[in-house]
Amino acid sequence: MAVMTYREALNLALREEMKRDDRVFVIGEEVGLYEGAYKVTQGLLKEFGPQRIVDTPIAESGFTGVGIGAAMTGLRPVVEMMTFNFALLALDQIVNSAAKMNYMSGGQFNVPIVIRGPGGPAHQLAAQHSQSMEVYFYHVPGLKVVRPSTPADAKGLLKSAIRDDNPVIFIESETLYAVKGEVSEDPDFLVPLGQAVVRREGTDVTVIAYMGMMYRALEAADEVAKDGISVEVVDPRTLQPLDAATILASVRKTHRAVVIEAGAGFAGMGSELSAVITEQAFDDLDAPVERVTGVPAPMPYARNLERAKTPNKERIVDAIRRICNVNGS
Amino acid sequence: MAVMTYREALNLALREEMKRDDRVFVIGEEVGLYEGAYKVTQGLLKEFGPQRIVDTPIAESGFTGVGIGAAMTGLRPVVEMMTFNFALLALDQIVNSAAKMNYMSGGQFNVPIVIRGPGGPAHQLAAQHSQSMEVYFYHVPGLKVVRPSTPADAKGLLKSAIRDDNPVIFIESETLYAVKGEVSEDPDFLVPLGQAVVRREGTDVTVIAYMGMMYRALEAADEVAKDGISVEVVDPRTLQPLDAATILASVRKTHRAVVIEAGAGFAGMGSELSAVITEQAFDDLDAPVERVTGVPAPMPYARNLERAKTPNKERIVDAIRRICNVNGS
Amino acid sequence: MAQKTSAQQKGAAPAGIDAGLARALYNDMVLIRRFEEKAAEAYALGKIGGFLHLYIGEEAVGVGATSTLRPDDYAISAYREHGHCLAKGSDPRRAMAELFGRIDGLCKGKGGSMHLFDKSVNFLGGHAIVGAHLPLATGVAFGIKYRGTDQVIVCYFGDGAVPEGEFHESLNLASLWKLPVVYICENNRYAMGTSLERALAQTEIWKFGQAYNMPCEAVDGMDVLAVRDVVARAVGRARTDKTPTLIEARTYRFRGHSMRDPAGAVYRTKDEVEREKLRDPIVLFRDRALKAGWLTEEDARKIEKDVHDLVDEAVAFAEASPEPPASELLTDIFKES
Amino acid sequence: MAQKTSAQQKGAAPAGIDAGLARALYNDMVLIRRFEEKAAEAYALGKIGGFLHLYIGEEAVGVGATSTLRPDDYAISAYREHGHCLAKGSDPRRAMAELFGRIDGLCKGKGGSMHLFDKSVNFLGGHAIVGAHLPLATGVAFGIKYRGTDQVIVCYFGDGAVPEGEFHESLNLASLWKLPVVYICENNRYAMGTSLERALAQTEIWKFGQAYNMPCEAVDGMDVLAVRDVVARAVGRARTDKTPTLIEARTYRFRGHSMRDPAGAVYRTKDEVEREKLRDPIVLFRDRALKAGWLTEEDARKIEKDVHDLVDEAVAFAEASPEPPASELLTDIFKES
Ligand SMILES: Cc1ncc(C[n+]2csc(CCOP(=O)(O)OP(=O)(O)O)c2C)c(N)n1
Ligand SMILES: Cc1ncc(C[n+]2csc(CCOP(=O)(O)OP(=O)(O)O)c2C)c(N)n1
Ligand SMILES: [Mg+2]
Ligand SMILES: [Mg+2]
Repeated sequence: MAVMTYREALNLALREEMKRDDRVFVIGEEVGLYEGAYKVTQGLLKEFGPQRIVDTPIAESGFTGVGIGAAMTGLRPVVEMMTFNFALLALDQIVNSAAKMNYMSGGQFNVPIVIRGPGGPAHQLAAQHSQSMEVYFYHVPGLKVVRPSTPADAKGLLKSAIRDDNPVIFIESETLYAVKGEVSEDPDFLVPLGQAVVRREGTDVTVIAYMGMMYRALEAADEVAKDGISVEVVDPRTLQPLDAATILASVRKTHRAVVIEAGAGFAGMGSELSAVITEQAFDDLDAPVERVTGVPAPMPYARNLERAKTPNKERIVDAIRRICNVNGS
Repeated sequence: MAVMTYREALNLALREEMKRDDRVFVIGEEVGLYEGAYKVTQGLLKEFGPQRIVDTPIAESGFTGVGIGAAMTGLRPVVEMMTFNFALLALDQIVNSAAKMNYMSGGQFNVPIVIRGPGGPAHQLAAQHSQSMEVYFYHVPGLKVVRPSTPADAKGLLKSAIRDDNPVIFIESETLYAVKGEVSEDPDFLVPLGQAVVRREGTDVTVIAYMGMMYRALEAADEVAKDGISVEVVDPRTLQPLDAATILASVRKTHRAVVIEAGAGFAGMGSELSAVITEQAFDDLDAPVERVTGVPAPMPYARNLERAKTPNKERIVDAIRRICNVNGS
Repeated sequence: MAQKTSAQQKGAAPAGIDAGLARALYNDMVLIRRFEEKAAEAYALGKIGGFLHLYIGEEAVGVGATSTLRPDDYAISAYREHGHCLAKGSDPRRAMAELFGRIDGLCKGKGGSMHLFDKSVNFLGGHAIVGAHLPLATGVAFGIKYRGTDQVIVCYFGDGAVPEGEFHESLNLASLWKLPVVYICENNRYAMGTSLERALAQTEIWKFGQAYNMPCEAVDGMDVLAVRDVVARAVGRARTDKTPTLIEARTYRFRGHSMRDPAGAVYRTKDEVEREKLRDPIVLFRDRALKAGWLTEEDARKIEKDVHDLVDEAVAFAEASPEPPASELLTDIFKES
Repeated sequence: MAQKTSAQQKGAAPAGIDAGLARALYNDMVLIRRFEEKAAEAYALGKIGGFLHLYIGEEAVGVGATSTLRPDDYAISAYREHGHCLAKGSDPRRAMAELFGRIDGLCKGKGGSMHLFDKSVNFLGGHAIVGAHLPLATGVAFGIKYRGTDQVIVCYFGDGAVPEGEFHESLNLASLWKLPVVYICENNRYAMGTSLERALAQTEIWKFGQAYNMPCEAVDGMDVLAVRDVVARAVGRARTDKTPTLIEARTYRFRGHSMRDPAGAVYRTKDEVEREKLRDPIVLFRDRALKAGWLTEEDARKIEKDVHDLVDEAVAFAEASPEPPASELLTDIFKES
């Protein structure tokens, strides 16, 4: 165990997997000489050379397709999206080539590729650079989707993603790269895809949240603990496949669920969680599932508007109190 | 009133709006000389000439961007996607240019564009040509999304979409082009965006469905009527903005809801409807909302598998019976 | 079996041409032609669904190109790929069964006409988004170089893919990184109903190679030997020094865009089609081979008969093959490790 | 106000150059330089957030190009657009307020540095997806032709946009349809940390025009008069016969890619940067104008002083402007009819 940043944990995962398996390579904009726009690939060019740390021109569709072609024929690329916003330019490749290849070839050509990079709102990056991108992916049959909230998960899940034989969309966050935490240095440490985790145990209400929202949920849990509300916080970690069992077990215990989502909220993860929980645990619910989502607007640049766009601790606290029928203090 | 096909209704809407407003033009692959891959633009080149019916090379991002640029500066383009599957190649333009332009310019540049074409499963077109594409759009703030189920709606909604000052995603269906119905020939006939419609009145359960699924729902309603179950069928018509009021009014009356979706179902329209209904009408519900969705797989080519992929009358009947606690006959 | 006589496996020196090679080339072209004629019949009978795009008229390109490849080389194509797949050595029975949507099809009936894949012969599909397989081909070439083998990949696409951004992105990357890929544009002058002149500001497609510092040339795509020559040089460059090439093969489709556009008559004249049919690549080669003495009339007839039998067998095989079981709907979404 | 002396509004004959034009060109370049120096200061103080990409060193391109335009012509750019926006005539106070995220900003504070838009001067943004505004520019040109006016649009983009597919799609469409657009590639030799040689198989960017049958040429982007000349010819062609042009303006950014890459020192040498700074376009033009007698030392000083005052005023204006009210979060998502 060592304390390291989320960024270092990702870096370590890449290094370990590249050492372990020489089919693994990293490709993307500025991953080599520049060591990554967010320095996730720091030191890798020096360690592994330009054949395995491949700088590309700005051509997302092209280099993502290159990764897919290489994966079809035996390699295990890790494609970096400088930020996930740019993945829209490669979406056809991801959806129509990567996700469907194994199926439409009748199982002949699987695509073991990881597409990773930061996504979601950051700091005043405005409309085109602040999108919650997972919403484009988790509904696509054939894709796995990961959103790791902690340094340990960042490492363990990235390693599992690289070892997975299927396309994995792995969305980090600019706002978490500097977060520190305990991380195993064991090269065999993995966090399996498809397993949620209980971040905090509680008895009165289950809050489901990931990434920055997970931290806001923990803060909210601290806050409402003062009112005597005991909050359980569940982090799905992998959105596809979704570990509904862990989430449902928690809700069956607490009888209340609040789902948090940074994105705009229409037909998003919150909608799916709300639907699944209601279907599977209807009789256990003491109240309808509450959704706390981003405001349905593009991301504004101005700092005050940006703050108001994304759910914050206060809005989560309000939702918890509302669902627990406790009025604000 | 005249009886015409869905295809003819669309064609008429285009003709009327082009006559009414010379800023309206049609651009896309094969819309002119070939008169449309699905003949929706039949006769338009002859009537309006090549300046207003613009054939493009295969360059979805390019010609969609052309439409957006033209719309920013005062024209009102109707961009045809030969099929909506290809819109993935233009998704960045749609999301990052069209949907956000008015917002990020502080209201200076709105984008009155319609992007239309067929989408969804058709007849053995296999994995890359059979996607339920609305799922890529309705969560994007700044876009309106229409799915017109009948010839009258096809006409009335397309005209409203063209007159709207914002980007409208208008997804038709190969499987409905030949469907016939009564359509007003009044050039002032409009169906406003954002209004759902009750297709069939009933008292025991509300089924929410659009496009082909709406027809399957009507068939299912006929079937279960034999068991004495009275089904109300609501067609949202516009998915964004969603007319939750009409849907909720129906559910508050019937106390039960079944939502149907051709797509894979994870965080789709069904999830959103389920979540909204549960939140807003929790105390009115006698049972959790049932979702009937496509199987979460890419679309297989083989006819038998293709049939099994998409919800059919039987699956809808089963869901209705289940939610009404009636065992199969 | 097609593999038996496949030109690909002969590996004859590109320069020379002998009876064996001539037989193989002729066989493969006739096989593709016959296969598709029968597929068209089956389509008309409703035994094949979806879209069916015939390669009829363009056989010399795929056959000439493949004749320069080794079995361990790769090929990849768009949705008009029956010919490329068969030329690469796929079993026509399994290819036909795929068109019929049956479990013995190359992809267990899950791919269909537009998505033929055959790992056993390194045929990488069957892609139906115009232009999208060019980056894939580039990536396969990247993989070859990464692994340090001397394979190459041939990538077929239509003139309609040239205006797409992925054409440009791919050529730039392949040339920048020096990857062993041969891009073969099958310029049949139309993308559906859109003629070249209405799609490209500059219609000499081969010249786009110059914009990427890439060797490039045009070739008569109705002449199987000419194609073979040009592609052989390109494959040689790719194999020995990882130089990519852009080839424009000028060809023509005798049929409509797909079976749903049977005539293809709106956007081109009947005269034009008739004139082009006079340059049928199979007839041209047959005549030339007879004249040169590479084939006798008897050889040619024998090949034709054998191919007819083989294709009849393929149809029978496809008809006899069962539909995929319902469980197949949910298999292969992910590869289970 | 910048508009008062804007080169754009002078409309002087491209061939001739007089004191008025020289003053306008000098004014605009100095304004952009000073505006950004102050913006950089404000960024360091945390008054501007997000990304801030400075145009310092490249001013001659935007100013030279804009000096050939009419007010009713359009311009569009990427995220390094402060210079293009100011040259086109935007009020520096409102531009600065936008950078500060304030309600009096050009976009009410909702766009920010990367998304400046100003309808009053036909400046169409401010786009932060590399390459994505090339189709938009093409569409604006389409609209001009459709409406039958004689406007033109100038589209600025970086060398980094050239490998993107949309570059190719746009140039092909513009040339195919003969649209009045002038594409100006500001080749500053780097896309973030990626040098031209590592991004393009063929690095003479202007030559890509040939692949689309489009007039194309390269120009010294540090020489405002040279830029003016080349762009004037292109604008003339666009205006009179709807011919698009590709121009490669060779320039250099003196600062890092953005304020978050202040040094820009990993991927280029200090020597290189210092050498390039010797060709500062503002210094070059000042010297030349003094030598030619278009400006006196006094004129130049006066301009510098006025600009400094104007920019100070812009900063004060921005600081004084309130944050947008909370209600702005939900306005402008849709235009209400
Ligand atoms: C991205 C995309 N856009 C549109 C289509 C619809 N489409 C299918 S084939 C075709 C024409 C392609 O022509 P070309 O590349 O010349 O190939 P050919 O059919 O002539 O062999 C079009 C427009 C598609 N499949 N993919
Ligand atoms: C599609 C896309 N990919 C990546 C980025 C991240 N990015 C922002 S600027 C930039 C470099 C662009 O360089 P260039 O076009 O040369 O413009 P310059 O910054 O030199 O003016 C990159 C990679 C982006 N904004 N959009
Ligand atoms: Mg063609
Ligand atoms: Mg640059």
